Parts: sequence; C-alpha cells; structure tokens
Amino acid sequence: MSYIKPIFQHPRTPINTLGYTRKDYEGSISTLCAGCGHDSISASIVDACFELAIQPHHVAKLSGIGCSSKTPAYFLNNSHGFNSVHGRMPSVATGANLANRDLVYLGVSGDGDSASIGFGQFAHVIRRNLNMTYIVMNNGCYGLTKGQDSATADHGSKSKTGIVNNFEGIDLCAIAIELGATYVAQSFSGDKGQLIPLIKAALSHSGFSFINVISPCVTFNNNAGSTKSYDYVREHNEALSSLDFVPIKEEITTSYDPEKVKLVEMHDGSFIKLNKLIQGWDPEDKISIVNALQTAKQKEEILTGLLYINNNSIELNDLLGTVDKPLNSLTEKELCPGNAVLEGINAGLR
Amino acid sequence: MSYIKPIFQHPRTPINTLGYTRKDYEGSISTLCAGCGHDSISASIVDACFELAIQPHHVAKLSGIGCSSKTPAYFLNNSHGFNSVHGRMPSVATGANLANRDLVYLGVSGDGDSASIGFGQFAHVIRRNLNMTYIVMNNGCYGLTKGQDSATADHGSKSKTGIVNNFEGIDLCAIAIELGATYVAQSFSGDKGQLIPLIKAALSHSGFSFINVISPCVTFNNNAGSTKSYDYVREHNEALSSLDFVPIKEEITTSYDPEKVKLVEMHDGSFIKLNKLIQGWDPEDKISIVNALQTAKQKEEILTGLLYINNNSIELNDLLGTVDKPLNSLTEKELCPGNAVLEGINAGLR
Amino acid sequence: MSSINDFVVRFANVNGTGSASANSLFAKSIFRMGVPVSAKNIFPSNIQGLPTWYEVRVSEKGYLGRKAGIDLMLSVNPQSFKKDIACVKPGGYFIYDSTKKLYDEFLRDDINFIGIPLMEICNKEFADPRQKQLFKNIVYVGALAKLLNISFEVLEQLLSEQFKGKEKLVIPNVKALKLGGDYIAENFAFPLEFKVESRDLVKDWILIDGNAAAGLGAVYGGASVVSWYPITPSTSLVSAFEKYAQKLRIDPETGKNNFSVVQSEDELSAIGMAIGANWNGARAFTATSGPGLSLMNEFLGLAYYAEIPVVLADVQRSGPSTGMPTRTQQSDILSAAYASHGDTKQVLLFPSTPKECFDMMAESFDLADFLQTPIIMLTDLDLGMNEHMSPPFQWDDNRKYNRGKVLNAEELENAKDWGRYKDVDHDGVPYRTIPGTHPTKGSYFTRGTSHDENAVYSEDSDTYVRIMERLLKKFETAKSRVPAPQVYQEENTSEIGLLFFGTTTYAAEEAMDILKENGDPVDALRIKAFPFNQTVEDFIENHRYVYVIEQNRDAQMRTLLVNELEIHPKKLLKILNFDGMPMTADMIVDQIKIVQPQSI
Amino acid sequence: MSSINDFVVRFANVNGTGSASANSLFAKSIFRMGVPVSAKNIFPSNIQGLPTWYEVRVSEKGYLGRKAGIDLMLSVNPQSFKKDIACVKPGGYFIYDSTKKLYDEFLRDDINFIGIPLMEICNKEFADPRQKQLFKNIVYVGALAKLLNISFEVLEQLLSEQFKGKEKLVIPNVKALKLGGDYIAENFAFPLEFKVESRDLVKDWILIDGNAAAGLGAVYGGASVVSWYPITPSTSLVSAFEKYAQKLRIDPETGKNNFSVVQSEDELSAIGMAIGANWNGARAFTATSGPGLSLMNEFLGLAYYAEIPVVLADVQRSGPSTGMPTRTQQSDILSAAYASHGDTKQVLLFPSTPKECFDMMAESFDLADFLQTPIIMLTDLDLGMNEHMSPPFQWDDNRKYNRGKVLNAEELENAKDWGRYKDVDHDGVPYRTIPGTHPTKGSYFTRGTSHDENAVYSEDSDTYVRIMERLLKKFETAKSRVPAPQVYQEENTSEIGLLFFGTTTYAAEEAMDILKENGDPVDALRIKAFPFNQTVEDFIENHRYVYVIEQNRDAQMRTLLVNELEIHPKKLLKILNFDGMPMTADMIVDQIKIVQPQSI
Ligand SMILES: Cc1ncc(C[n+]2csc(CCOP(=O)(O)OP(=O)(O)O)c2C)c(N)n1
Ligand SMILES: Cc1ncc(C[n+]2csc(CCOP(=O)(O)OP(=O)(O)O)c2C)c(N)n1
Ligand code: SF4
Ligand code: SF4
Ligand SMILES: [Mg+2]
Ligand SMILES: [Mg+2]
Repeated sequence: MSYIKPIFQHPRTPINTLGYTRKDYEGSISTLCAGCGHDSISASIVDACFELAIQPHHVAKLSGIGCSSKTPAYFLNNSHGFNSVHGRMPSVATGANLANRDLVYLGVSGDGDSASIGFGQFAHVIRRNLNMTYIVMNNGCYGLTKGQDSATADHGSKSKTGIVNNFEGIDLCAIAIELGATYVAQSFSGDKGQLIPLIKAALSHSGFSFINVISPCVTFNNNAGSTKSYDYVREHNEALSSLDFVPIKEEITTSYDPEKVKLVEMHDGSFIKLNKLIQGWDPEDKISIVNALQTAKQKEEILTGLLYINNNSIELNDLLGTVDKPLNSLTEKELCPGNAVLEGINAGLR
Repeated sequence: MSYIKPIFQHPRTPINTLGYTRKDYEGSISTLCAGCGHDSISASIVDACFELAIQPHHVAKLSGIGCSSKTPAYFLNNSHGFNSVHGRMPSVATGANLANRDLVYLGVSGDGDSASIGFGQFAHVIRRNLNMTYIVMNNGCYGLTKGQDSATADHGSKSKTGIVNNFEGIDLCAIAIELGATYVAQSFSGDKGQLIPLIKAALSHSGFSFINVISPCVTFNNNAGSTKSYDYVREHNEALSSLDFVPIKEEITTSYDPEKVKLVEMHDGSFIKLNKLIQGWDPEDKISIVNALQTAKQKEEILTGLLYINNNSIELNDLLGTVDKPLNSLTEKELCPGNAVLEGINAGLR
Repeated sequence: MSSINDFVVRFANVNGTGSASANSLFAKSIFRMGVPVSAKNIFPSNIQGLPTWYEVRVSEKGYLGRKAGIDLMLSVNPQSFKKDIACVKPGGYFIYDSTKKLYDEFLRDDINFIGIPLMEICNKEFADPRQKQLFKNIVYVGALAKLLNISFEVLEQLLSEQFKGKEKLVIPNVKALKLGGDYIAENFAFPLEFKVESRDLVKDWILIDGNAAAGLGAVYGGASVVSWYPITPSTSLVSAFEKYAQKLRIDPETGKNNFSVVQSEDELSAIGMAIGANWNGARAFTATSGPGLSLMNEFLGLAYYAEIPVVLADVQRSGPSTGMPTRTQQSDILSAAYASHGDTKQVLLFPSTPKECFDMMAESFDLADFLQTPIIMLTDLDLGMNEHMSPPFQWDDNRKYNRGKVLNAEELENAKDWGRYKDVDHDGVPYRTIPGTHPTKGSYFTRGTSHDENAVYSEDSDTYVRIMERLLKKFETAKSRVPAPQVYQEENTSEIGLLFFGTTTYAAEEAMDILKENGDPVDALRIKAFPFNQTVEDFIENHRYVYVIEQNRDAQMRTLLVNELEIHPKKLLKILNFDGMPMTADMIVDQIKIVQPQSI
Repeated sequence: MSSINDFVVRFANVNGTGSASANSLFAKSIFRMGVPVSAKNIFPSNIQGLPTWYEVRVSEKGYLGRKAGIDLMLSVNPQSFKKDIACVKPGGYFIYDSTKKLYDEFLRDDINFIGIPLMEICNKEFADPRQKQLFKNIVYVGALAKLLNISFEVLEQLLSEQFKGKEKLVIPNVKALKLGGDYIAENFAFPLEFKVESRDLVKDWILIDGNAAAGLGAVYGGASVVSWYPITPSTSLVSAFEKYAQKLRIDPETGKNNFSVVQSEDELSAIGMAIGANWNGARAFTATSGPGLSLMNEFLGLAYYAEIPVVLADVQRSGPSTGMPTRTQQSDILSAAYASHGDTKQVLLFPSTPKECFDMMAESFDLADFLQTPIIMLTDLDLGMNEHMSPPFQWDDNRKYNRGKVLNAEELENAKDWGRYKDVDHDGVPYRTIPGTHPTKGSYFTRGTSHDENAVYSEDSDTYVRIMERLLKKFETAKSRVPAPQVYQEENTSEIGLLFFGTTTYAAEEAMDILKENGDPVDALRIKAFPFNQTVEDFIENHRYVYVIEQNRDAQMRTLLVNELEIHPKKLLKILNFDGMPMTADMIVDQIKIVQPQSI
C-alpha cells in the first residue's frame, strides 16, 4: 500500500488562486502496489488541478476497469467519480459531457482498457472530438489480472516469465493522431516535470486531449527486457521538447527566438511554451509528427512531450449545435412543448 | 434485383487451369439494389478466384451484417459461408483459420460493420496478422438500415437529405497500415481492371491483406455532394500506379526499367507488376505511403491501387508456433495424452 | 353477400418502388371516412426489388387486429402473382396490372379477376420514367377507390395536405387517381359488394405508428440526450424524436438545440452514453431491438447495481440472433427482465397503442429518475412500425417532471451524514447527487463493484447482502409506481381468464367478443408493466385457469408470472403465436378450444 | 476438551507477500498425513498490500465444506488484528507476530494468545530482505506444525518435492521450518488440544483446484483452439490448459504445438473465435466469468440458432456487474440458461468436484459436437480457485471422441438431397459439414438470420416455426445426453427432499448427516445438468416438499425447475446464501428450521 505524497512540502502549505490547498485535490489512500507508476500519475493530476486552480467539484472523473481505472478514487475526493465497466469509459464520458458541457471531464484508463476491449470506444470518442482529457496509464500489461501482455506491449518485449511478445504493439498516440485527436501528448509517470504541464495544457484544451503516459507495473512488467520498465523508458525516452504551461493570467513579456522557442496559444488564452529540441517537427503540423513517430519507432525511441495540437477544432456539443446552457439544467419550460402543441399534432394525424 | 454478370462473354466459355468455368465460382442471384457497387465487387471476386484457379471449396467466405455482408451469398456457391453477427466477422474468421490453416479465408464487410461496431475486431485481427483477405465494401453509409452516415463518411460529405457530415471520416487504409497490416490496397467498385489484380494479389499474400473498396450506395449515398458517389470517386480517384498480377507459373522474361516499373515478388512466387506513377512512393516503404496518404487527404484525392506491402511478415499460426497440419484434422492420437499420463498427474497431486 | 366496411385488402408490391405512400393514402382515406381501419406492412429485410405486402383491414366493429384471409388482393408484382392469387378467399378479387397478360395456369375460377393496364396507362399519360413508376401506384389507388366506393374528395383532400407547399405535385397525383377511377368506371361494374360507407366511428382518434408516438413521448417526457445505433425496427423511433425535437426544442434566442442526438458506434456505446447522461442529471434514452439488447447486457447490470436511471426502448423483432428483422415478436421479455449476469430484476413497460407508447415513454423518465434504475419499454415491430388508430395524445400542462430523490446544494448543505446508498425513507430508494452541485458535499464514487451505503468499495459480506436486499425492497416499491393493469370485465362470470399485453391486445379483445357471442364470455386483464402489482396477482387468484396470450415460442411472460407471483404453472395455459405475423383473434379462439386445462 | 483432526485454522496475511505457498504447504501436509482437509482462499480484488485470508478446515469425518468459527487464527497482518482476534471462538488461539507488541485493547481473556517474534527471528537468521519476508511465512508454518503435532518429515518431504531441481532452496526453507518449531518447543506447551493425527482417510484422492482440473479436462477432451480474455476467477483455467498442453501436446517431430491459445481483445471476440473454430471442425472453448458472459450474449444466440457447437466455461463470481470479483456465487444460472434475446435455451453443466470439472469439461466437447449448440459449464470461484480433495482423474483409453453428425467426403458423395437443417433422425439434430470437405457437395451458408432446412434465407412463417420447434425437439434430445443427476438415499423415509448442485454440495452433504443425527433424515438429489432429465422430475414428484439449496439471491435454479418442469413453486422451498462466502452446513440446517412449508 502506498500513499500519494506531494513531491515537496512547503513550510506553510501553499494555497492556489481559489484558496484551496493541494490537500483539497487529493483522494483516498491508494491501494495500488508500492512503486506503481499509476500513483505518480495520480499525484501529477493532483498537482496539475491544484496549480490550475480548478474547482474540484467542477471536475467529473471517469474510468473503466483495471488498476489504472481505480486511481480516480485516489485523487480529487471532492469530484464525482464514475468507475464504469471495462473499456467503456468513453461512452459514459460522452453521455455525461452531453448532459453538462460546463464541467471538466477527466477520463483515466489503462492500456488493456483502451487498446484491447475499449479500442472501438477509444477511437470513436476521438472522432467525436469530445471535450475531455483522456489519460492512459500505459504499462503494457493487464495489471489487475496479474500481468498478461496487453495490446500495447511492444513487439519483442519480454514478460516477467521470460516470454517474448510476438505481436505488434498498438501506438495509441499515432492512432489518436490518425483519428483526428486535437491534443496528443506522450509522457512517463516518472517525469512529473514534463507530465504536470502536459496535464494542465490538456485540461485547458477545448476538444479531445489525449495523454499516453508510460507507467511501469512494478509487480508484473518492470523486469529486464520489458520495454515498459522504468529502466528501459529512462534510456529510450526522447523528449521532443521541454515545455512549460503558462496560465492565462501571466503575461508573456520577454520575446523568444522562434527558432528555439515556440509559443502555442490555447483556446482559453493560456500558452504552452515549447523549447524545441527536435528538427523538422512542429506540434501544429500533422505530417511532421507522423514522420517523427515513424522514424522514432524504427530507432526504438519513445518520443515524449506534446506531439500534436490543433487549437481550431470544434468540440462535440458545438458540432451538434447544442445550446450553451447545460442540458441537465433545462426545465419543463424548455423541454416540454405543452398540450396546445400536442392538439396541433393530433389534428395533423386525423 | 440485379444479377452478377461476367464482364464479357466468350463464344466458348473459358476454363481455368483446374478445369472450372467462371460459373463454378458464381453465387446465388443478388438481392441488392440494381447498380449497387457491392455487386460489381462480387463479380470481381468471382473473376479473381476463377482466374487464380482456386479450388472453390478451399475458400471459406465470412461476413458480418449489412448489404455488403450479404454478398458472400452472391459468389462462390461451392464455398462454405458464414454470415455472422454485426461487426464480429474478424473473430469468427480468426477461429476458423486457427482450426484449419490450409483454407483460403475471404472476409467481406461494410464500413459500418468494420469502422463502427467492428472497429475493435478490425484492429485486432490486423495486429494478429491473420492470414486472410479482408475486403471492406465502403459506401460511407449504413445501406441496410437506410442510409445513415457511417464512420467512414468524409467530413463535409452531403447526405441524400442534404445534411452535411461534421465528423472526421476514418481512413481504414491509414489505420490498417498504422496497425501493421502487411498488404493494404484501396480501390473502386467501378474499376475492375484495378480491383481484380488487387484481389488476386491479396489472396496470394501470406498474412493479413486488406482492400478498402469504395462502393457507392446508389439508393442512399450516390447524390451530388456525397464523396462516396460514383461521380465524386471518378473525379478524385488518383491511382498510385497501374498494376498487373503475374501468377506463379508465368515467367518474367522481359526486363523492366526499375524507374518506371517495380516487381514485387509474393510469398508464393507470383509477382505484382507495378507501373509506378507517383513520385517518392514505394509500396514497401511504410513512411512513403503514410506521407502520400496524408498529402492526398489534404488535396482531397483518393489514392487507389496497392498502397503498402510487406512480404516478410509472419502470419498468426506461425506466430503461435502451431503445427503445419490443420488442427481440425488431429485425432485422439495427437490430442489425447491417455490414462498412463493421467496416472502420473494424479500421483503429482497427492 | 355484400360486405360493408368489413373486409381485408392486401397490396402486393416490389419494395423500393414508392408504393408505401400510395398504400397508406388508401388506408388513410378510409380512416377519414370515419371507418375503423388498420394496416400492416409486411416487408422484407432488403432495400429494393423483393416482394412486399401491405394489408389493410376495414372493420365497422372497430377490430384493429390482423384477420386471416384476403378479400381483395391488389398485385403489381409478377414475382408474387402465384402466391398472391392462391391466398385470395373464394369469392374474393384479384386486381392486377394487366399490361402483361396473366399466365393461364394462375387463373382460379372461384375468385374474380380485375385486370387494369396500369403500366400502359402510365406510359401513355406520363413522360419521365420515375413518374410512370410512382403514379402507377396512385392509379391503382384510384381504381380501388372506385371499386370500393371510397370518396375521391377525401383522397384529393389528403393529397393536397400531403403536398402542402409543393402544390404543383397535387395536379398529376389527382390526375393519376382519376385515371384509375375512370378506367374502372368504363370497364367494370362498381362498386363491388365489398365497399366503404362513411361513418362517424373514429371520433377524435388519430392514425400514427408507435415509434413516432414514443419519439414524441420522449420529447414531452423531457429527454434531452439520445444515443442510438441504427437497427430495424427501432430506428424510426429515434428519427421521430429528432424530427419533433428539431421543431419543438429549438432555443428561441440562439436557434440552437435544447437536445442532442448522437449516433453511436454500437449498442454498448449507445447505452453507455445514455447512462452517463442520466448519471449527470439529464434525461437520456436509447432505443434498440433484440441484438442490441443482448449487447447492452453488461451495462444494464451496471445501471441496476450502481442505481443509475436510464430509459431503453426495445422494439422487438423475431429472434433469436438476427432472426427475421422485419417480422414482429414478443420474445425479449426474459432477456430484458433479468438482463445481465448475477442477480438482477429490471422494470419493464408494455404499451399496446400509440397513445400508450407516448404516455409510457414520457412516464418512463419519471420512473427511471424516481427508481434510479433502468426502465425498459418493450414494444414490437407491429406496434412500432405500423400505423395504428389510437386515442389522441394529451398532456396536463400542470404536470411537473418527477426528478426523484436528487439533493440540491442547499439540501446537501443541511444534510447530515448523507450517504448515496442509504435507505432513508425505507422504500429502498436512496438519495442521489449530481456532479457539480456542491463544492465539498455530495461527491461520491459510482461503481459496479460491491459498495457500502457511502458508495465506498467493500468486500464485506454483510454490506453486500444489505445492499442487494435493499434492491429487492426497491423492486417492491416499483410495483406501486408502474402503470396498473387494465381490468376488463371481472365478474367471475366465468372461471376462465385471459391475460395479455402489448400488441396481443388487439387480437385478444376481438377474441373476447367472439367468445361472448359463442356464449362463453371470459374475464380478462391486460398487463402494462413488470413488476406485477397486486391486481395481477388477484386476477389470477380469482380464476381457476388463466390463458396467457403472447407472441413468442417459450411463453416468456408466463414464466415471469409463475416465477414472480409463485403461481402453479398448470394454472397458466399457453396461447402462443411466434411466426412473426401479428396474432389474429381466430388463433386465440381456436387455441382455447385445443388447450384444455389439465387438473392441477 | 481436546479436538483431534477436527478444527479450523485461519491465516491472516497481507496479499502480495508470498504467503500463499506457505499456507498451502500447511494444508498439503495435513492431506499427506491422510487427514481430510479443505482450504479456502479469501482474497481481495487487489494485487498487493491488502488483508487476505486463508482458511483451512481439518475434518476427520471428511467434511470439505466451509465451517463457521475459527479455532486457531494465525495473523501476521496488524491491519486486521482487531477483526482477526474478534472472530476467534472462545477457547481458541490467536497466534501472531509478537515482534511488535499487541495493543492491550485487542486482548480477550476468553482466548489464548501465542506470540512469536517472527520478524525478529527472520531478521536474525536471514540476510536479504526478500528472504526475511518469505521465510517469515515458513517460520510460522513450522511453529503451527509444532503446536498441532504435524509431522516435520512430511513438511520437509513436501518442500523437497516443491523445490525439485532447485535443491539449494530446500535448506533455508527447512531451516525456517525448524526455527518456528524450535521457538514453540522452547517457549510453549505443545501440542495443543487441537491436533493432527495421521490417518488413512484420503486414500487415492488428489488435491487440486477446479480450474486446473477443467483445463486438463479440455486437453483430454480434445480441445485444440482456445480463445480467452483474462478475468478472475476464470483466468487460471486457461493458464492450466496452456501449461498442460505445453507438456502434452507438442508434436514430437517438429516440436510445434498441437493446439493454439489466443488471448483475444475482449469476450465478444473470445466467443467469436471459439465459434469460428468449432464451425470449422476443431474443438474450441473459451472461459470467462459473469461480465464476460454478459458480453457473449449476442454470440451465444447466434450459436444456438445457427447450431454451432461451442464450449464455454463460466467460473462464477459475485455479481451483478463487477460485483465482488474475488467472492464466489452461483448467480449466472438464468443468464446462461436463456442467454441472448429471442427464444433460446442453452445446455448447462454443474460440476461439484475437480474430478467432475475434468470429466464434464472433456465431456462437454462431445455434447457440443453432438448437439451442435453451446455447452456452458458453470463452476464458481470456490470450486475453480480453491484446492479441493477429489477422487483421482481417470481416462478410458478406448474412449473415442463423439464428433456428432458430421458428413465426410464419401458420405456427402452418396448423400441424396442433404440439407444442413433437416431433421433426418427425428431427434432434432441435423447433419453438418465442415468447410473444405467436398468440391461440389455440402457447402452451405451459416447465418443468424431465419433459414430453411437448406440454410437458405427465408422470411416464411411456417419455415421459421418449423426450425424453431425442431430446436425444442433437440433440447428434448439433450435431456438424455447430459450427465444424469446423483441420487442420494431415496427411501422416501421423509417427505422432504434436498436438491442442490455445484459447490453447495459440500455443505449439503454435511447437512444431510446432521439432519440424520438429529433424527430427521432427508432424501437428496444433486443436479448435474440442464435440461433436467426425468430423474429430477420424479424426485420432486416423489416428495411433498423439496428444499433447493443455492448460492444466489433470487433462487435462480428454483426458477429453472419451476419453469421447465411445470412444478408448483410453493413445493420448492428456497435455501439461499449469497454473501460471497461458500455456504456452510449449519446455514442449511438453520434455514430448514426457519423456512417451513406453507400448504399449497
Ligand atoms: C468485461 C470484463 N472483462 C474482463 C475483466 C477483468 N479485468 C479487470 S482489469 C482488466 C485489465 C486491466 O488492464 P489495464 O486496463 O491495462 O489496467 P492495469 O491494471 O494494467 O492498470 C481485466 C481484463 C473485467 N473486469 N471485465
Ligand atoms: C447488433 C446489431 N446492431 C444493429 C444492426 C442493424 N444493422 C444491420 S446492417 C447495419 C449497418 C450496415 O452498414 P454497413 O456495414 O456499412 O453495410 P452496408 O449495408 O452499407 O453495405 C446495421 C446497423 C444489427 N443487425 N445488429
Ligand atoms: S499490479 Fe501493477 S499496475 Fe497494478 S497496482 Fe500493482 S504495480 Fe500497479
Ligand atoms: S441500399 Fe445501398 S448498399 Fe444496400 S443494396 Fe442498395 S445500393 Fe447497395
Ligand atoms: Mg495496463
Ligand atoms: Mg456501408
């Protein structure tokens, strides 16, 4: 059993612009294995929400089934949570979002939950550009059922029992980009410095935000030869860029060399500041990232950071032409046409 | 009601190397709408199998549910057929193939069947590199349920009732390539000259062969503004190359200019002869086709022909290390270890 | 013998040739003349080119069920001539397109043949091929109208209403009508002994299909989120919702939608979205048919156990598996009642008329919200896709939606030790909260795993049992909440009772009259919902034998009755029809003769 | 009072600390001493860090069901000390790691406390931390052995067998054993009044869990294709098949596999693959638990209607929904029996012992092939995942697989007008063909849509009814094919009978003895399959009241009995336990007292 601890403790507990402490964003005690990557991701979610100063009760956290899908119990205790059925979180999140477009929707899933049983729903929630943040805690295996390979296990990766995986692993980021996801990032549970700004930016993005976080399963898939082990990921991690998230309020004062630094303005006025490291890649150019991913695959590198972003996308409610007011707040007045109208309809049916 | 007719009639009905006539590869009378693209594809399948001289009863034809999935009744009457449930043909085909690796497996599906309800199974049968040919008769709509948009309907495509589709269409070929399909082609029901050799090559390929055939639904999706109408496809069809299929027996005698012509040798010794038209594309280079597809998308072109091929892939039975003999032919002798062994096992449990 | 306002006409067409609207024009005209009529569309699971039939029953007595035996057959489909001619009753009429001559071997001398050169007429009168095709249908309607003495004014009136806005279409249509009428006038004696006479028997009733009624009911019931996956015969229910919502649910200021409809990728997703939306405080539903119901199984178990409201309309068709997609049946009852693995009991509604489709659909949202559980409305293809005469729709403008036990911010502020799954009112129904309501109170973790009264995960045996038993208590509460059954005469005049539901009602009511005429009247009760309330129990208690009439092979409703009411199976006698065609009164009367009570 | 070979020990551990093997070593040692023993693993749905228990019942009389009340509790988990101490019977023992001192408030004066400084001992004796952890478990086994007079030779023998090949592991393990034993010897009086004495009561029986037995049965039954998706508690069934197949199914020449196992992407795919493989003539199965069964619903309807053999092992856990994944239940009975929409009836098997898991799993392939329909074997977590004493496995080497009515090339050559769905033998079972058999004969189109005897699509009512009624006839045929029930004494000595199945058997058999001792013996029958055959019907017929004992809330087996055998529900009295823990004999005896027959 392990606890989610803040990375560092101030002498005086810090308070965010809403007056909440980090504690107000924490959850129950984790029942995951000590050292499980998922717990670090939970901690990063707590940090991101705290620093972004989101109203905790304005977040709805949803998940499927798995160790990863248990984590919503371990962050944001003041948010409603929905631990649905295996692989079906996207549909539940879609319905929830249609009912109230004003909340922040945070979906958490696993690689089994999203790449195997849930692959169809994963694809279609992307197609609909649902306004949500979707985090896959990707450990290449089925933790909760004791470590079987999942569909994201890389070809050639060795399991704890020494068996080599013969199947091609599904690259969820590449798939998300191909299916038109409008914010796609990849990170590592061990790299909070990168993960926290990525989560903040995702939460600030309007439309579907996907973050694939490699999150080692210390109990079943952290052995030598596993491409989802802490050691392997540290070695093969290739950051596209270092980045910061710059909230709305903060002014961008200094000017940057556009060759080295790229500023991406978010829908809500905040910024992502990218210190570009990789040549020929531009997060707003789909072809450039598709190439970068293909090449990285051949070089056995894991590209991390913000991969792709499209800030001009239209999210589902707007695609459908739904009113701005949350549908769950409509009353008889807006919903029920009344008897006079019905008389008219009857008349038309005689 | 329409009949599948051979494209042209010889004075004397031709006979293939097995002594079968084309008739021996035909099916029952089609009950599809007159002019339905699917009927042309059925006819091409008949031609391909006839010309390849496949033993009709060595083919197993499988499908899901839809107008497209009805077509296996309209070709290869001497083959066993399996019209399964909506979107689940891939799993049934997988089981069938594991039971007898010696037959030829031909799966037929629709865009609703494969890109909506069946997307998960579609992805995973590709991942497993099942040795089968998988044809999607893609009309961008749900024909059998009267024409609703499917997930392959292109963004901006106009339906018969004039409604414009706001969602991104799924590009099944791009997805197949990303998921590691080892033979990926795209064609048009109206272009038998291209489709027949593509089907022949697919049937000769060892591993998963995917052909996405745009097949207009004359009743519900052939209107002006529809990107799956005969007119639109004819206009935007951009052939990557013209191609022939050269069976095993025929010798390649003359030598070709490698700049203009590419020969791809198939696993069984037959060849695909490509007269390359498009610059910078090589069917054996994944990155080149990924780029070509991305660019075509931006230019609103539909690339047709053989898109990608990998002849060094290992199909599922070999990935699993299954015996060469069909499993359905094993007898008690191979299957049942017998009582002596059981005594030993009992002993170990005391 | 002459037969006024009492006969059956069947149209034999090729599907995809636009005959549907012409045929329903015919039915509607009789309705307009004040004469009760019912129509059944008997169509193939195919889009174009196969035989399709449309059967119209005219009944002065107001019997709206199907009746076997065709008095008049109008066939324009040579494919089915043989079969069509064969099923005409002796003395009946076979009316056909005589442009091509009829094979002699088809002829029967015990029926009358009326040939009309429909194609020839149209070729002469209309230019474009599509028109020739379409107007052929109107021509035969005109001919039939003449033969049956149907009012041309009524027909023309209907046409002008149908083409309101496209007036120039009215002229050729009226012309086509006349062409048919005139041809009869010139060549045959008319009217026939089968004829329609105006009456005032339909009062203020309306003519509509159950799916349209249900879709409209969902609009009135306050549904704002609809997720669905196309499947016959439920597709038109959602289309109707969307059509009405586009008219009645547009925000006046912005012109935006006060609703959203999403076509999902499959049925698992459709029910998942509906559950997510209801969980989040909107009223949401999905509609499907058998195969979809099977796919929704897992999610229905989640909604039952996590206690999330959700409405599902299952428009039943002939199973199992893909079965006969365009034939009717009532065979999803058990799958729905005990949907999903583990111990579950689901609430079911059984409408019989379009008005009940409207009422129950609207009501289902109140039920779902109050009971916090799935409400499954079981209709069928016959009710859903065929136009039925129905009492008109009504809405009480003072009616308020019952959103059930939902706590708002103030209530949460004042609530002491609220717990999501506490049985505060001892009715088994707990209090729920909607996300976003209160900054620090009322949040909880919804889950399909075992949980305690505070929604916290628990593997404790007693906790698990407590929650499962409360769910049974809640199901008891449901009995008093669901629509009560309709009791017909209950005089114990006979020791025998009839029990039926849904579309078997039409045949059953007619059968009751026949039995009465035959001198042995029976009591009867119509079930409207599951769980069954006391009235159902008493009715069975009060009769020595009860015939349970249903349209499935395995007597599924009878199983539910036996199992939930602890009734001796031998007391419940099966009357079944499961051939995919709506049941007839004669089937019931005949089977009652055969299925005799054994002593218990 | 001293109690030899008759007591319950419970181990309280933290999961993920390797206690499992130590605990089963303890159980196995008693088994080796010839004394009947049964063990239950009570574990959380979690991988590491939560409380987990292991309960061992020692029973001279050979009762293998659970028994309430703990005589000795061995706890090394401070998290659960309080709860653990509370559940020890007065006069019982609480044995714990005394490295840290026990809180005084935990102490009870009606039980005995034995503190052993396990951690301290291990810290002293072992270097690496992992070893300290693991050997702690062995140390307490040694201590307990000493206290209970368990033979150290036996324990050492077991260790040397366990580490065959890794001999150097034996030494430290034996050392750890001794450390525990010595500490007791030096500090406490031993043995306790609870002790084990060698006997010769287990004869040639074996100790194995039901999933391993079923996996092995599938190997012997000839399964060559296995598709599955991981889910507790069925995962170990497939793992066992794979493990045994890797040993017993390797082609001697090539070293390749005479089988294939595919981990599918979900349960829909798993059953789809199994169906495809069986359709193509291989024997294939899948295994799952509740949620998977729900997802397989649609495909089970297809296999029923298209008549495709397929075997499914459903290892039941506590539902509904995700429920309690690591607790047992028998609550998928109705979902399985009537799986899928429309009218369906599925064949079910109910094994009670590992030997039956083996036999029925093997048998299920013959049944599936002969009946051409799904065969669903319903076991549960208790039977599947706990080691049970069982009669040894046997196989008749002369036994041939019954592949059912499959036509080969010659037969097809000679067959006149063969039709896939013709009822040639009047047993409702048609003849099938396998793809690739004959160049021009025997091909047909398998479909879930309505079809005629030649598998051709048909919407004809009579055809549809004919096929559906033949399926009922086939279900009749199944009655004589499925395993017959086990009849216990049937002397009508009493008017009361017990009816049970699966894992309720253990408690029921013990309860029968108790009732006999109390002077009111009862007749009993154990159901092994659905559909029920005549013997079941007669047994109920021959008794005034029958108690149906099952582990679910809604008395699902009773529903099946009432519905399929037309029995008065009041004649079948419910005895239920559904708290997720295996039922005990006392529960049955107590409920029989309470649940008194009402007059019918
Ligand atoms: C329908 C269904 N099938 C199977 C399971 C069993 N199951 C629980 S978690 C899980 C896989 C979880 O893997 P992943 O999503 O990667 O989560 P992780 O535990 O690795 O974080 C499975 C198969 C289930 N709960 N429901
Ligand atoms: C589980 C299930 N859901 C829905 C349906 C209804 N249905 C039949 S065909 C079809 C869509 C077919 O579309 P597509 O696969 O593109 O085939 P097409 O008719 O366009 O060739 C649907 C939704 C069904 N048969 N089964
Ligand atoms: S099993 Fe793996 S994924 Fe699950 S909690 Fe433990 S470490 Fe994390
Ligand atoms: S509806 Fe469309 S897809 Fe179906 S048969 Fe007709 S044309 Fe083809
Ligand atoms: Mg995982
Ligand atoms: Mg389509």
